[in-house]
Amino acid sequence: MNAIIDYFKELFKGIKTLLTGMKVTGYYFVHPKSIITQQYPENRKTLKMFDRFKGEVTMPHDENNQHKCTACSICEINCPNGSIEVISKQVEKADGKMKKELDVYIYKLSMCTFCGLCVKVCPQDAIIFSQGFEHAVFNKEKLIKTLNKPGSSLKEKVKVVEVS
Amino acid sequence: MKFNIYDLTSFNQWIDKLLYDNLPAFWAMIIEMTLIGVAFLLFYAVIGLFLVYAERKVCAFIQNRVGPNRVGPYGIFQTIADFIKLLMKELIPINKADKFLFNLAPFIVIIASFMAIAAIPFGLGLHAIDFNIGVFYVMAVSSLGVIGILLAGWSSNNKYSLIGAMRSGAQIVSYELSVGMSLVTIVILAGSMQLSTIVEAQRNGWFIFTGHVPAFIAFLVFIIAGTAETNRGPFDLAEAESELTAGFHTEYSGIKFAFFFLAEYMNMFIVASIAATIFWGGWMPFHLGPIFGEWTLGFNNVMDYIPPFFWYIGKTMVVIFIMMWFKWTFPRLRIDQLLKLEWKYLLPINLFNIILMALIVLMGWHF
Amino acid sequence: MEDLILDNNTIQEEEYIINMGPQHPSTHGVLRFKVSLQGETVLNVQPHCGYIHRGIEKMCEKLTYQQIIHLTDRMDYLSAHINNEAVCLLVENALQIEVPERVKYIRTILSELTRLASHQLWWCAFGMDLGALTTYFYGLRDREPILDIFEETTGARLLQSFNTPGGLMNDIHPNFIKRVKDYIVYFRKKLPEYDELLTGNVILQERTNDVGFLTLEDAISYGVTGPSGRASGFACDIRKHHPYSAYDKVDFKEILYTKGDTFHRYKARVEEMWESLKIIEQLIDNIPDGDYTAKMKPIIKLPEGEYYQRVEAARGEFGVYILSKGEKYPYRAKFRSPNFSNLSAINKMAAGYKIADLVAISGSLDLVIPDIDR
Amino acid sequence: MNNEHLIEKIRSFDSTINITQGPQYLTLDVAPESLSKTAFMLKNNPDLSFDYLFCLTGNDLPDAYSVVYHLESIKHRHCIVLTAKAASRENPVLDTVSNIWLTADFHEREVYDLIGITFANHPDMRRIFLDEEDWVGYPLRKDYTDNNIVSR
Repeated sequence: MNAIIDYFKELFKGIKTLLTGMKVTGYYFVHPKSIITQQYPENRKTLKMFDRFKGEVTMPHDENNQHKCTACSICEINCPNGSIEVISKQVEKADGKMKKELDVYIYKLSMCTFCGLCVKVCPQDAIIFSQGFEHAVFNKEKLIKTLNKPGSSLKEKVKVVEVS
Repeated sequence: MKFNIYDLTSFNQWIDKLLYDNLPAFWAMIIEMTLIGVAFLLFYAVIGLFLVYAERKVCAFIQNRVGPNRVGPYGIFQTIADFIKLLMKELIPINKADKFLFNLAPFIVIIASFMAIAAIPFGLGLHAIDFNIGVFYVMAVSSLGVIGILLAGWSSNNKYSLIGAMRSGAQIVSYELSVGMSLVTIVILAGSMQLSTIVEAQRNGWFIFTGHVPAFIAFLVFIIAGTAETNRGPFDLAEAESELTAGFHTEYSGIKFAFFFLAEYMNMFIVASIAATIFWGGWMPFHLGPIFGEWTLGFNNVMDYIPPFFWYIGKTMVVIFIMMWFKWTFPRLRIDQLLKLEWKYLLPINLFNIILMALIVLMGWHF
Repeated sequence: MEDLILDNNTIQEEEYIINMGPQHPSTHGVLRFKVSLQGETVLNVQPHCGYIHRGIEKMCEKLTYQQIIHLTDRMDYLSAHINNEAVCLLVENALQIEVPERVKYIRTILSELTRLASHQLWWCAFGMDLGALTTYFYGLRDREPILDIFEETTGARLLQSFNTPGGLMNDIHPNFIKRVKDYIVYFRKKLPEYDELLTGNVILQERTNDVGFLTLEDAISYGVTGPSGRASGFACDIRKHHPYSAYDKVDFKEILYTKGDTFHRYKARVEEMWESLKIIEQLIDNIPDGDYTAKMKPIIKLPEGEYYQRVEAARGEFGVYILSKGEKYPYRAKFRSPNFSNLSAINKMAAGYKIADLVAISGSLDLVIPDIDR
Repeated sequence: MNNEHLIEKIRSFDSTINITQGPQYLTLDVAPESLSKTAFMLKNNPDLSFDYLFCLTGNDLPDAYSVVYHLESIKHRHCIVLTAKAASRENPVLDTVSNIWLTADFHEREVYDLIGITFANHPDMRRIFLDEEDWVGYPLRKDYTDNNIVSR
């Protein structure tokens, strides 16, 4: 007799656990407000990334098309993947002195692992992370970016750090 | 018989008479068959597309998602887009497969479901074949699909497919018993195997109410066994994507895969239709029996204004929703547990239930 | 790939060999199991790994200690923060730098959030392995706020690289404490739902109970650590037995079971989520003021010698071994990844059970393939 | 058990063993021929019972290939490091400990794969990560070269 009671006990216990599970899914079925999907391309205007989000490395330029990079290439040394390449040039200044200046700042987004070391070590805060995250392009070459804008120059009154 | 505004019988008879009067009997028959065939094909396609869409939406809402919402308003054309995609996809030939059986398998699966749908009464006068062994026929035909699944698994020459097919075979052979037994319970109550008679017998209350306890048990067993027979979750061992990648249809692509896919949904529809017809009165509107008193007459008349076809579809959709709800809630069973559920629980309960029902019918304890 | 060609002499007549993976839904990545079957019963499982071997240990020999950290993210990507911490702790211990208390607290909170997120993802994936597809979305839904917390403070959702030797990259975001507190309240409400939906479910009970036993002796001998080991009674919680960061200041229970079957590995993880919540609750209100990093030289050179640091990652014990010759690059870096050892026990657990159980067992081990291959 | 007791205990079994105190753990230098014996003793002695091998590392040291075993006792909660240097540089061979600690099975295969130390009596001495047939050389050796290696 006990076996029969156990049989039914097991059966009803099983059914009860199944119904408990169905209660949870049923609850969400009738509560469409709990949907958390973000309608991505539509919400582009309102979608705001967090300030610290590491989207890609950029070099901010001010209104005079001037940046802060002194071409010290500390970022290049610190990058674990070799995704930064700083090419400098010697420019003759008005007072006749030769001075190192940034020629091209190449940033290979395709190789970047967003570890943040370059931004952290930059003594001039010349590079920052921007919040853009839509990196998809049709051509791999487009992921190799030049960060300094054409014709840009070094911002004055920035102490130049020489690295041997 | 009472006049019913939605009765299509006279319309059908008019077409029949028109054809036979104007054409030789042979051609009239051919045209009639073609007409019915085309109607079923259209119905089949529409229901298939709708069910895929419904499943995606239901599972999306259960899972806190929106579901398809890009193609058309609320994504209603999503399944059509999917279907076009499947049509255009390459049919990948399998080198070491048994070509003939490999190509035959999807057709067997889809024809089996096609044959079953023919015997289902959709409404008053919307009934293609009204066998006197309707229940028996539907059961027999709907279980033919397993042959297709076995063939698909075997002929693919893929180890996953073979395991999936074997599982499916074991599963359908066992659960066929429960499906049959639970229907037999109601056949005892109805006293007929003819689907039209069964529906008519529920004019004064659906069997699930008039047959009370045993009918309810039979309904539960039928839903569980029916879900198992359609290879749907939690009984989707034949596909079991986390174990067997895609089971028996691993090697199928394009439209052949679509056939399996469509057949699965149609089988679900058929099982739901049978459940609705046998237990919930099919197209029969919700009627209260005379035991509730005189006022029920008015209530019944109001109910009669809803066309029978909508009653039928509504009931079927409710059953389908329950089956979807199962699938999106439960984990999958293991093969031995699947068989244990059948042989240890469903079958003994079912046998006991038949005796109970026989007793109730004998003593007249039903409503 | 000689083993793809089956040698008829070595195979028993009744054996049926199938390859699970490298592309298979239940291996959670590119791992291959060579499974010998008899009917549906598993006779033998042979894991084949290395499909995404990237040579991280070799790469480390050419990178400075700061740069190594971002590679440890890419091993067990689900416990990225904890892996970072291991390298940082090793460097700090080797140089005998005392990091500020604030850093220790923040590291511990972030570690526990990482563990929580990892166990949530495991819960989703385990449900998927067993065929309960809805769990996946509920787990991910609850994991999302944690990733948002990470993103706000560390700037990345998954591979944070937030630790540096001596401290952190940045101070915590002003919203951090409030968000974490809100999240604890939220998740305490959602976690019972996990039990209702899956834990109590009779099908899950049947699928996982008495399946895939691992005895205590085997667990220790195979080095199966983390929740998987603790389900067998192996007291291997590094947080408890070799405390680091702020773990000596918090009160939590080491979840130990003795049965060692799949269900108890499941249960251990679910219970660990509660413990993680408890740890975070104890710390979040008491973060001391102070600096977010200790003073470090820009170029770190470890004194000559061998160093080892153990931490408790989400899947078990994560260890870093560094052999330094006094240069700024390590001479040899070795990572003891928990999954590699856990994987080695799979044959012991799965042999004799059904193929569906193999999926459940490998799911209950919570394998992360990049961590195995490194 | 503190370190002095450990040293005493180990010395009582093998007085020739070279024990040094590292920055973290006691380090035992074992001759390759007595590795298997020592390991067995460390595992099975009830006072030591080093039953948990938590890390096994192969090193390419300038003078020899060596293997480092990190051991812990779950019962006593003490740790120890065992190192063994393979005798020959051309054909480095060490005894397996996979019969003592089962986890060594995979870890030794990894060492064989990446450093190239062969473990005698290992049940399944195959490469674990790299391709058995067409991978030439052992990547973690210092003299390993490959066309695919790029330097920054």
